[in-house]
Amino acid sequence: MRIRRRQVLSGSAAGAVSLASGLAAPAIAANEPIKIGYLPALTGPSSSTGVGINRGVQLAVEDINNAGGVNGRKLELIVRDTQSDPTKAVNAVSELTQRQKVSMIFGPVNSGEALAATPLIARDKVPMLHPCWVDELIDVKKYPMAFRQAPTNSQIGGGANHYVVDVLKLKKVAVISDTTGYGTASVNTYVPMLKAKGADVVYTNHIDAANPDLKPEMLRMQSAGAQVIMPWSVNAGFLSRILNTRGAMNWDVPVVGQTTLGSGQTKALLEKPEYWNKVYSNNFRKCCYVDGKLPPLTAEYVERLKKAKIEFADTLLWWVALGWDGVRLMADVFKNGGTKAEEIVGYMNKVKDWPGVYGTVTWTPQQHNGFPDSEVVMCEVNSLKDGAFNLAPGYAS
Amino acid sequence: MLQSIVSYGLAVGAVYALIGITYNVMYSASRVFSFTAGMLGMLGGVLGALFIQKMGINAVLGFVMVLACGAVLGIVTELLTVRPVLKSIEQHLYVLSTLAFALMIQQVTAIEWGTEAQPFPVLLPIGEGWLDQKFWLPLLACAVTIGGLEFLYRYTLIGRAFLAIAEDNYAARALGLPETWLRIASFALAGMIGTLAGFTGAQMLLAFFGNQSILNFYGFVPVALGGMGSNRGAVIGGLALGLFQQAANFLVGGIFAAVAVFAVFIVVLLLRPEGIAGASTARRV
Amino acid sequence: MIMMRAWRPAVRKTMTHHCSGAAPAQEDAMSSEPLLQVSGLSAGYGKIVVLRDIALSIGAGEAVALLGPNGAGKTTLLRAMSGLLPRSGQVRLGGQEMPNANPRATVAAGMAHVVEGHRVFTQLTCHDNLLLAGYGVPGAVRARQVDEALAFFPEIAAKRNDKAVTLSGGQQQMLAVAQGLVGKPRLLMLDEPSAGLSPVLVDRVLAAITQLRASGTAVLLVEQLIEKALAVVDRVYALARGSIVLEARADEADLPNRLERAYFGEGAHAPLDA
Amino acid sequence: MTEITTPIRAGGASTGWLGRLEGKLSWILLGLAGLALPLLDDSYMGTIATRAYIYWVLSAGLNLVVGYAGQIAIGWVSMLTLGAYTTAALAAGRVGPEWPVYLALLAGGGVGAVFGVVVGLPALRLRTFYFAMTTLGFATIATQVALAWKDVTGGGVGTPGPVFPWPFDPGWGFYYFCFLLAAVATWITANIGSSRYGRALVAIRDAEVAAEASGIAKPRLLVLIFLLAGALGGIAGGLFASLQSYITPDAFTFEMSVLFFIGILIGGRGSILGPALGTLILTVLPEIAAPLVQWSTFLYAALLLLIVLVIPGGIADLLDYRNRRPLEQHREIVPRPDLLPRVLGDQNARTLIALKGIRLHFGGVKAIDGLDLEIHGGEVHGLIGPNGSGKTTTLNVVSGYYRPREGSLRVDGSDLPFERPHVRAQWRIARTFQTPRVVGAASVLENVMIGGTVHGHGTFAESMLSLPRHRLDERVLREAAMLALATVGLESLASVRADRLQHSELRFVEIARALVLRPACLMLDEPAAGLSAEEIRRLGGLIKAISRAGTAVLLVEHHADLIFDICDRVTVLNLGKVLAAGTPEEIRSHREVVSAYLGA
Repeated sequence: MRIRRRQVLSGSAAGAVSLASGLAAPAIAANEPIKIGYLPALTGPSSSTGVGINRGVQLAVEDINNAGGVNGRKLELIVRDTQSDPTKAVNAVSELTQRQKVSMIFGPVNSGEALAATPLIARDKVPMLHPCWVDELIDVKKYPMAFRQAPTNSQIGGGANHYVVDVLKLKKVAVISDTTGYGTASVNTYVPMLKAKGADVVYTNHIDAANPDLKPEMLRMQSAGAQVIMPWSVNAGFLSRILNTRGAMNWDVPVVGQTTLGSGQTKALLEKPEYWNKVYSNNFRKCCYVDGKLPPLTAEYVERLKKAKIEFADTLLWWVALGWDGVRLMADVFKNGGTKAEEIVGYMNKVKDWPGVYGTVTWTPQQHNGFPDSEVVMCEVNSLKDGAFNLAPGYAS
Repeated sequence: MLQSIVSYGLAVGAVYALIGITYNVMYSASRVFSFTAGMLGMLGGVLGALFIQKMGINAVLGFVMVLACGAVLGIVTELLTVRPVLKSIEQHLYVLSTLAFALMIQQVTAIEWGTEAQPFPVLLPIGEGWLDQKFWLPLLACAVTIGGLEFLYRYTLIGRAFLAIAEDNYAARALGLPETWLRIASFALAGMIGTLAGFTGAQMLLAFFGNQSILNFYGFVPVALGGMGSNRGAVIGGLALGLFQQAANFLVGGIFAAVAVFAVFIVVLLLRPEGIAGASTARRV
Repeated sequence: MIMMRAWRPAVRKTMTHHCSGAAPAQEDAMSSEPLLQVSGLSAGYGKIVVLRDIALSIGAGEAVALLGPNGAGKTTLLRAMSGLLPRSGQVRLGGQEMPNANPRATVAAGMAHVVEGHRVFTQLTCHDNLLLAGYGVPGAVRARQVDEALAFFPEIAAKRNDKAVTLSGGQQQMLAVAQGLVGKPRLLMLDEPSAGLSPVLVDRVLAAITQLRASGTAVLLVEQLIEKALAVVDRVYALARGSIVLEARADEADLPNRLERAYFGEGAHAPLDA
Repeated sequence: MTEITTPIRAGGASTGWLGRLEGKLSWILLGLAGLALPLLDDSYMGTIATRAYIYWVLSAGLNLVVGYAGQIAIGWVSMLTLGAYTTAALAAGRVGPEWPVYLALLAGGGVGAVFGVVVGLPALRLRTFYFAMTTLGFATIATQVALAWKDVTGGGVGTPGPVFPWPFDPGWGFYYFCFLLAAVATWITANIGSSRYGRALVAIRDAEVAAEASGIAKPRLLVLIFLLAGALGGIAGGLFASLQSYITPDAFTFEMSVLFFIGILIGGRGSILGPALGTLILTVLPEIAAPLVQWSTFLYAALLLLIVLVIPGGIADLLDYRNRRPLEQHREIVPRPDLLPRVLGDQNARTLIALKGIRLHFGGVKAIDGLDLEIHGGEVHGLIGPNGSGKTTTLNVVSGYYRPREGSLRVDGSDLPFERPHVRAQWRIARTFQTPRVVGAASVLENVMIGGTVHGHGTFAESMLSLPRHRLDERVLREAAMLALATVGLESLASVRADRLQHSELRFVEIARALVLRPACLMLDEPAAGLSAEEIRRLGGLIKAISRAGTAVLLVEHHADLIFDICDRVTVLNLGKVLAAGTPEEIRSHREVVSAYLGA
């Protein structure tokens, strides 16, 4: 996967189209491309999510431009790879907002970079669309121009907690995470939520993901009487060690948690395929199979992806869908609202039930978290097919 | 729980010990501590997974190829980062030259292999639970290495030549021993031992580019504890470190185990900067 | 100042005289180039030039002592000749040019250098120490040559399987000399073999030189104990201030006085008073 | 007198003036560029420049540790971490009440200073690789603690960085704040670098033993430097936290540490301008070379390797065209002993150094076995004997490198403590070394000035801020050093890098360095080795003149003719004992001495 930074998308077909419309002589300003600042982490230690999302983003931009762009204007994606490094993200923000004068910013994907970039983007008064889940990123007062198309960590945790407590009906829970910002934040948020739901959190810890042996942790969980393990991490190595240790201990306990539990990388690291049984990860209703079938809009999208020969072996459907939705959502905003900051925000504040492949989005002036609780679900990870999973047992179809 | 501490502690300790021996073998021949020790350990896992898992090469052949790559890297280390620095006045710059080389290799690995940990194939599907190969393979490798080194040093002329240049480089040169050649050979040997450590430990540590910095540090602790140049010290220090780390993992858990190891390392260094077998510096003027 | 100036050429004259006297005699005897021929050799450490334009020669089977006060450059000269220290100038052994700064090739060509301070490998056995000295020798011959070297020192032979660290200083020195013999050198260079030894042991070590000479090996001996050295060698060179200041036969009657003058300088008071 | 002083001072001043102009010119240009940058109204450039200034605040301090003191502190990013979290946590009120932001920044500097010393302490005892590992280990601990100590640091979620109020509010205000602090950091580190403290650091790096003999106490000096470097690192951390707007542990990468390090090395060791440029370039470069961004770590590492192997001198060396001008080929050292009274001052009180019953063993070997020796002011005392007879060992006992098992060492009747070599300079005991120990990378003048370190009165803080006492110290010392150089006949080489000198000239540089101390006692260890006959003659004249000016000279020498020419007394050692003592004539005719020399 090689992506040049500041890659400007201009397919030959798109070029021809704009040339043709140029001959039709509309106003020059109206013909300028709309700039979207894009801050994925395409390299560096936690880049697999970014790489997945990027496939959806690139395809969406290509499709929109091929179809003539937005109101005759092409989308121009200004890509700055943050390399999973917050300092790079900070540098990139000032380039995108000040020098490139982008209309909108999509990203960053990773929490460390998103936390650092958001206040700066807000200061420069550029509207932004978040694919990142960290709760702190959305704050209508502090960041009135920031919107989220994805669930928050609270929603993600709420979904998992709901499944553990209400569906599986297990009360004694072990909650662990790695030591990253994402992991620690998750545990800190979810444990009180679990307790509020009446669960008994018998064990909680942050574990260095580089620690090769998780047996001590697992034994402590076991002796604390845990009936279910909820690991919060995006580190496939860490998660697979939990599953491997569970298997080696013959401990028949369900594992419920973050989506990476179901990633191909986690699967590849399992010592035995059956260690993937009784593992339930977060997912999103629109990206899950019900009775072996995806929802119609999603099925159509998967066909489009297959035609474009997008790889699924190492990524997940919802990652690609998230990127795809983000670009299409922004394109709709430009088309219907405009490209000035006030126009964008004004329009976004009124978006209602926008139909995405990844999820339905609704924003109000008071609420910039747009993802509905009802679409946060759990899935059976061992049912992975084409980057998507079966809904976990217990969810009504 | 005790069983887990012991089996796991010894296995990971054996990997640390082997990396410690890697440091020592290079140090004996050149008086250089090389940051490439951890790199070799990391590559042992990555190359093993690449050859056997990805390219589907036969396990035995793959293993030999990994060791060969280690030897080549050892030789390159000597030629590129050690020899030019030893010639210059500021010899301590080897710290930077070897670090730079190790970082370069690490970055290439991160880009070409990826930054995610990847699985290492099960080579010998015998034994379950505590008898799993991931526990005994590093110990076996450690035993074979220390036995092999003992054999080399005791029963072969070239081994005794290694000991000779380690003890008195000047006298060895005066006797006509091929010092340069022996230094290259020792770096090649260290390369093989380092990759052996990574290869046999990769079931536990996975094929992961980030293992480099971990092994660099945890492999050096046994050297600092056992006294530089002492392979037996490194083995004892490595196994002790593995057990200590594992015990700390159980008792305090999480990231505090790492902090505990660092704290012990620094305290021991401050109290006994020369290691246990160290001698005080003689006249300076 | 005048006397100082006068003094230096005077030494050179002595030297020239002896060289021109001795060299033809040797040529007559051997009718070819001597075993070792050093000419125009200069060497030093970094910027410090220790040796300037050294010339000397040693015949086959001849024992020669290299004398001189501290700091004159004797050890430096041996190092430069054996390649442990880079040099400029020529060193020829048996008509063949010795490579610069390559001790391994020098040893292989038949020039062995036993360095100062009985530096044997203390963690190895005596036997292993000697085997290492024969590193360049084919394996089949090596064991035999080690035995032959041990034959010179029965007390070492008796301890051949002990670690060298258990040896006394004198025994370590014998072991070091024996190391020099393993490769059957044509020229053996010994750097202060007597240092730190008791008189009895000094005699034992130096006696080996007589034996060697008898067996046809040439010896270059650096020694502080001049009288003992003179007893076992044919000829002496004296080195002072980085140059050869004297060359003489060992049995010359006036030698001690000449050496004294060569070391201290005859015009010692001259420089400031002038 | 005036005739003598004028050329000497002119020579010293002209190089200094030229050098200062060159240095200042670059700084003025850099400063103007920095001040004018906001005119471009490109806040992207502003962000990058602000980042470069912040990194430089840290690197300016680290430069003293790495470039001057030669300590390989690889993990200095830990100071950035500490400062960032301290400032952020205090300003956000995570510990106690909310602190005013500027006060919180100061606290960040304070925490950095404390931990700078804690991390630096091992450098006093550990060799290079161990120290490098220790700093790396500490950097890891700092990150681990930041992750674990959630109440203060926010753990992995992090914490918002401080926002500085007007006039240094985010944007160009903050830009100017960082610019100002970078300028201050540059100014104080440059002051230190060019002070006796900076010279002492370089001396410790390249000639530790000579530094000690000149009265430089390594532990104290290094602690001060680590304190300063830690404080600057901590302040840089506070600024960094503000620039980042939000800090998480993953912002403090090892790659950053490597970047600081390369910036300094690429700039050149012992320079301020070079590392400043290096840091600037390395911060800006990745922004320009965008397609290579994925390979940046690789390129940094390759650059590091290249610098170490190919251009160890860095940019500073490339800019230093003055030292590439060829030197005159046939130089002659013409000492001017007539200047000695001015160099040495009034030496009416003739010092007497007395060693009594000194015994010293190395393992089982008796190196000195009951030695009595008296060295008188105004005399040259020769010490001769075969190798291993204990001559240099005797020197080292007086210099404080060895503690004898028995015996006493008195200077004018009061006990001189054994060991503690760095106090010798306070007793005005100076020495030279068998192989000259000079700082090759420093100028001849600076080398000589090292010898006068103990005559300075200004404190570290005064030097840092270039207060009057510091400037007076510098002027006096510079003049004294020029005078000493003129005395040994090397004033024309004052501004030349010492490693370009010939061996014989280095011997005289060492003597000049010793003279700057105005020694009551001067010990010379084989000063004639490697000199030509003519040079030895001149050396003899100089040594004799030094003694006649009142200094006690102890001369260890193999050149017998020199000994017999200039010594007033000669002591002959053999096997650690006095074999004979007397006038040169007595010794010259002493049979035992002759035979000891001849080994009969």
